[in-house]
Amino acid sequence: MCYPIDFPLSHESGVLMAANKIIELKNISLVFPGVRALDGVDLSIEEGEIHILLGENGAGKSSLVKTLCGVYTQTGGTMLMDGKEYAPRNPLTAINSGIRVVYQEFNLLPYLSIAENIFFEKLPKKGCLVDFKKLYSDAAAIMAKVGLDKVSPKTLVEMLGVAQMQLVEIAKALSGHSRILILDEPTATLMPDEINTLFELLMKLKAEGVSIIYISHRLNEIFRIGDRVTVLRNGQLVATKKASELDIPSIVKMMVGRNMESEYPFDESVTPSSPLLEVKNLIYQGNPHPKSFTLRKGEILGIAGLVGSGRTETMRALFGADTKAAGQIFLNGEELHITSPKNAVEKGICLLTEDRKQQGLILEMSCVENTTITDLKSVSFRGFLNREKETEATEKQISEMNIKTPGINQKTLHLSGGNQQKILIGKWLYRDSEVFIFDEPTRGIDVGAKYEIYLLLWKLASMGRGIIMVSSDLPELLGVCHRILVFSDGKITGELDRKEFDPESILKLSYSEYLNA
Amino acid sequence: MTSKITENTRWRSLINVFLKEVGIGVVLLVLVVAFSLAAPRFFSVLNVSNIFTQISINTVIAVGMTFVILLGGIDLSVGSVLALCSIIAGKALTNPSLPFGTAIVLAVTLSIASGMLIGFFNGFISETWKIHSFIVTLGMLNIARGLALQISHSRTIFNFPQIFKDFGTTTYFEVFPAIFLIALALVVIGTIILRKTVFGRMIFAIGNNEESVRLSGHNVKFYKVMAYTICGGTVGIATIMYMLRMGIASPILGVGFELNAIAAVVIGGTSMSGGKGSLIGTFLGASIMGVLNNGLLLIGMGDFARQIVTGAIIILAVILDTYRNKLSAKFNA
Amino acid sequence: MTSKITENTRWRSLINVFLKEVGIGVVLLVLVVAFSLAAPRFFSVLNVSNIFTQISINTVIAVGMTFVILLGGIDLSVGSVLALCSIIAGKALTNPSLPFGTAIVLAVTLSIASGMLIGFFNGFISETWKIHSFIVTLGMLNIARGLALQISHSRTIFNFPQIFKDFGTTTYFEVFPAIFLIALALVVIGTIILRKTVFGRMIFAIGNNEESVRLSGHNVKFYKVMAYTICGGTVGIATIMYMLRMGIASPILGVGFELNAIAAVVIGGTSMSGGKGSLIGTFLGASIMGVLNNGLLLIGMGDFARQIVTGAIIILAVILDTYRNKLSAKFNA
Amino acid sequence: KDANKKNNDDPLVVGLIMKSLANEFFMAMEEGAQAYAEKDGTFTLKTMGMNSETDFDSQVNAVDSLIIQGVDLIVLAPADSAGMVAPVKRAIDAGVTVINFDVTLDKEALRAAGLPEEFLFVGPDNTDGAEMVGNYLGEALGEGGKVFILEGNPGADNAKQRKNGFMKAIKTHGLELLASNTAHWETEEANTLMSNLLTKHPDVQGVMCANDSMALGVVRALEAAGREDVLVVGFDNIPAVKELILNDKMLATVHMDGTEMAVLAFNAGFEIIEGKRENLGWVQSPLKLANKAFFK
Ligand SMILES: Nc1ncnc2c1ncn2[C@@H]1O[C@H](COP(=O)(O)OP(=O)(O)OP(=O)(O)O)[C@@H](O)[C@H]1O
Ligand SMILES: Nc1ncnc2c1ncn2[C@@H]1O[C@H](COP(=O)(O)OP(=O)(O)OP(=O)(O)O)[C@@H](O)[C@H]1O
Ligand SMILES: [Mg+2]
Ligand SMILES: [Mg+2]
Repeated sequence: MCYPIDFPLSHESGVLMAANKIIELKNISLVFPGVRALDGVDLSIEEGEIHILLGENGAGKSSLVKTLCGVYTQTGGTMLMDGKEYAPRNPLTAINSGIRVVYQEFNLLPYLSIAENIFFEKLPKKGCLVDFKKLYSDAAAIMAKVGLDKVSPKTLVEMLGVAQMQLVEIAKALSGHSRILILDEPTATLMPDEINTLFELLMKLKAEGVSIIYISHRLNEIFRIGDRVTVLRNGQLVATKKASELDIPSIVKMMVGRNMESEYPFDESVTPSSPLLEVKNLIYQGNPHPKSFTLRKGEILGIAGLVGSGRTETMRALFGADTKAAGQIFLNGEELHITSPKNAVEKGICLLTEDRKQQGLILEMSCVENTTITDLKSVSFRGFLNREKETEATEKQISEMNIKTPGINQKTLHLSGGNQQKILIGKWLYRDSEVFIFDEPTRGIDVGAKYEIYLLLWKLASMGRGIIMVSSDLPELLGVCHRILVFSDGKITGELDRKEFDPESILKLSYSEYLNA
Repeated sequence: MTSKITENTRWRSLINVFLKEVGIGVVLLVLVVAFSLAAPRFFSVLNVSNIFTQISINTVIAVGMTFVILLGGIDLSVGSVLALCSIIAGKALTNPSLPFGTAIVLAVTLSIASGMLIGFFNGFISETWKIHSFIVTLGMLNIARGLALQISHSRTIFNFPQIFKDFGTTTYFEVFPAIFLIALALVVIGTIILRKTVFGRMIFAIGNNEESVRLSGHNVKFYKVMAYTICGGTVGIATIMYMLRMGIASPILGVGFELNAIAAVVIGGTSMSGGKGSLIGTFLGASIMGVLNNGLLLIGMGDFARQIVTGAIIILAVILDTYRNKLSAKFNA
Repeated sequence: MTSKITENTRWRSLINVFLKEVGIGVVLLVLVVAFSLAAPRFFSVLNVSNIFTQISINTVIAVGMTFVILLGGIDLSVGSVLALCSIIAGKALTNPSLPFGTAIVLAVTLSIASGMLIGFFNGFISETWKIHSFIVTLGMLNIARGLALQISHSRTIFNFPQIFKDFGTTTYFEVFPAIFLIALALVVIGTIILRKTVFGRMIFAIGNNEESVRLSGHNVKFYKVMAYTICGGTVGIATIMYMLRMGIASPILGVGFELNAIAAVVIGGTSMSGGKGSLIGTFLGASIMGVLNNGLLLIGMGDFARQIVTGAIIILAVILDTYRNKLSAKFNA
Repeated sequence: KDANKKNNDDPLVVGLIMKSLANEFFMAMEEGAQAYAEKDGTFTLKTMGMNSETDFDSQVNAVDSLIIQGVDLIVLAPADSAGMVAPVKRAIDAGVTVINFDVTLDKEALRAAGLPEEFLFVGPDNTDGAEMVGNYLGEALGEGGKVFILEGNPGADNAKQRKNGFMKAIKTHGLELLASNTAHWETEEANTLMSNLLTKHPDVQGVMCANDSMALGVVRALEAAGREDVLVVGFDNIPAVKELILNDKMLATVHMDGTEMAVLAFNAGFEIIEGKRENLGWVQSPLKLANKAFFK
């Protein structure tokens, strides 16, 4: 049940070679205002290994990576590359030393083409002009490698969905020669198929002698590709071990420092009751296929689908986020006419967006301001804010959700990805709604926190709220939902009840429209 | 423990305020001390009162401009709008068929209302079609100026009621001119709005990440249009202050006021890309510009050199600001 | 299959270019047709040649401005810098101890070099201390103007070599003035740089997402400073064109040129927040402004009304642009 | 007020407030006045200009700052004839003698401020000057001659007066006014405007420019269009027009000597301070027609 889509890869290419250390980190520390992100970490990366970096949200994984590639400079400790001192001053030094990174957050250029994005580090030149012919053909080749073959290399990145953007990021990292490839949660938005393509690619690179540092919160991936595993906790090194010596429970224990019984909670006692939200023939601009579905009180409705299958778009249409949608929406039997997010929120529907950086948080503002923004009425009187109420509300939210932050006035920009995600969820929990739409709510969240979020979903369900959960993490959907809708190419192609849950049939439904075409 | 955190936070925030806003105040202080030493009459009651008068109008416009810049917008039309409002208010004020009192009330009302209306247009157009306010207000700059010239037949209006002009030259406690007190009041009211109200919070939030605010269920357009309307309203108030001070209304006044106001806002530490800033800063920024202009004149610097120095100081003040920011970041570490 | 995609893409990109750049051309066309009907002499060889002359200087400045705006920056100093460059070049050009040829070469070199130097300063300051270019160039606006006045003692420089002035009034094929051909050449060269070279792609990329360009290991500061330097350089060229056209150099010229240039760039579809735009658009934008100014006069509109209409059309053109964008998005959907 | 009173032995302090020094007319005046003060040696001179022609505020600030500096005499070329009355009143109330020169203060505004309508004015009559050069053009063209007027900044007093003068000349000589537009005192704008007007009215025979900077642009436009038959007159006599007049590119301009005017104003001021004169009346500074003969 836990790892239903495991396509084991042959491990023969992963035979450990003579341990030739490329990179050695010794006693690395990194201090930010009010935060000790790294605290005396030792790490060595061997040639041709896939080294998995694990840890809770805010454990310091991304910080470690950014130190390695010159974005941050460590406040203590030394780094060696090939036995020689390595002190990258900026990303360029790192790139020149053969380190390539797919960062956790996207760094794409929306108005440039995919091809230009991929080869952006070094555009091919003919004389003093860019050689566009070569650019496009080279790009097409790399795009095929990462499974991004349905789009033209000339497409502007702004037109792509999140998952496709992720693939472009990966393609970008593969564009030049690399000795060390670092991937910070590359699979957070990918579907099994794309993940398989990616893993095959990684194994190939590994066979070519490239070392890979791989960060993920999807623990099952460790055993598919990992050679060694390093676990961080609170900025400190817990241990580095061979993947073959580990199993999930022991990893989880290393990460969170305690045992966890089950990965997914499912409470049989909470049963969906009367219909809460009925969507009838919803269509929106750019998608002519009418969609109908019903969400009941106390139900967690999962939405599965491949990249760009229109899940996010549908949810946004429902929420009134984009240009007008048509169709009927009933809440508790009453027809709603949603024209804007304000409208939707007032009626009791909320949407947690998949892109926390652009659409979710106000990064430059504090935890308080981000938390209370959904319901400023409750913390104000006649338009005047009540700072104490705000503080109280935020502190409650932070302690309930176990958010790691030096204080409620910390800018959310300085929180780790996972903790940012928790603030984002927190802000919607702060304003109680009837329908919660969560788009990729566990993206970039560690196991412990994921579990907490599932519990939260269940708590909401038990209170009679309706929950829609869009996720690209199929095990998660199978684990926590009452029902799953499957999207394929902008249509709803299936609906499964919990007892019919079966990864294979969901995948089949996900692909159905693409296969017909 | 909570209380300890709170107290700690309070201290920190005090020191932060100091670094943030009083920081630019240090530049002001240095200028004041330097000029006091260099020009004996600089620090006289009369001159200080003069400076207060001279910064009042810019301060008021800059208050409105701060709202717009906090949103990441800009308003280039303020100078022309001032001219247009002055013509409208001037016509009301000198209307012979109205008793003085009525004429004054009408003039004030019309000036503020016209300012707000134009501000509303600026905001509405730029929000409805998602056009950068730079270009909308650039267009409005021309429209308002043309209208002012057309309506007034390019004639200066004067002959304001004596009581009106007298109030314009009233000084309280020998050093606080009436129009300066109006400016101060607006700074205070504006600060309260920005810091303590939901509206103010929205302005900051939108300046930081508009999309996120929209998706949090707020009517972003409303708040943005409101900010432009407020900016227009402050221009309407500034117009009355101008008329009080100068005793005239003219279609050619206010040229370049937009740049002065923007300079005051930015020297005051408000970020041009929005989301960060304060009105105290804006006030200090306007003061720096006023002190500079007055002081350099008093020490006898030539016009051209003064222009060069003013330009250099605008840049330098903002450069210094970046160091202050770094200091403040270090302190928070 | 690849070839099919490529061909398809080519068509699409052609239609896109049409929608994107020729789109604003439609506005231009409408204006031209309307004026041709309303003012009989509008479409005469002489008048077209006039318009070409009149848009040349704005076009060249706007070309440089496009580079800066594509980065999300702005350059308010261009008008003052034009004045300063003209004084420097004017002094060289009228230096009696130099032979004509040398004087002309020296003047051109000095003008462009000074422009580039100031542009470099603008970029360097704004990049080193991370200050918004609006404020840096606002400061520079004052500095350059003050310097120009100081150096020239506010005297107009004239008495340029006859050969220089003659070139300024040369017209090829009866309709293409020499300075217009210079402007066209700069538009073409600029377009090639922006579209085809690594440097150009960097400009776009930085305007899109500076941080990501930095993370890709590029020296963002270098490219940004270069863009400002280019902008300064085009101002240097525009200065020479101005001197060719007017036969004088003066410290008070160029007031408000920055707003005209920015208007041309924005009407031409370049986004004020950077990353999106084209020089063909900029050229069409400058043309619209020139045609408007010329045509409205020819149909006999008064000065003030002309100012109002110009302001309104700036806004309208950009509003229309948003519809074109929507159309283009629909087509691409 | 007593603080402003000086010992009788101290030399007088004179503040000269002009319009924008960016205008070369005022720059020349400033230099001339400084030279005069140095030679004269009986008074100290402080000169001030505005940032730009329309920057009326800075002139008000300048008056206020001179009051604070305790000058004895302020010589002022008002940027706005009505608006500057109030600061003038403030200065007078503070015991400073004020001489109005270059542009007259508005009579109605003077009266409203409780100052005499015939407050002393030192300077030329812009209207007369414009009429004089306009008449010269009218004589050259003969009755029915077709002309343009290029106006100065709308709203500026001297721009209005010069236009009025031109209009009088047009009436006197029965000229036909084809167009009257503003080019905001600027060369480039005048050039653009002129070439556009030429398209519209190719039959034009003469152009009256409210200042010489605009005349420069007009002459260039005529050169570019290859028109040698159009006569141009200007105002101010800036150095650049001498050659144009000598080469028949321009017909004439109005010569106004800024230094002379400033000196007249200083002396009138000293006389008033010494009690030899009342602050009333008009000290006319001469305007000369600058045609080819003038420069030879
Ligand atoms: N620029 C910064 N300024 C201040 N604090 C920072 C900054 N970057 C990271 N931190 C802090 O450093 C700690 C480690 O963050 P990091 O992003 O490395 O975590 P992570 O292990 O990648 O977590 P996640 O799985 O949530 O992405 C966090 O507590 C975070 O708040
Ligand atoms: N195969 C495809 N190739 C390129 N674009 C696609 C493809 N399928 C869908 N799209 C585009 O993707 C968008 C739908 O994405 P949406 O974000 O709604 O989907 P999603 O299921 O949430 O996927 P994601 O995992 O990307 O979030 C549409 O704009 C559609 O045009
Ligand atoms: Mg991370
Ligand atoms: Mg999605």
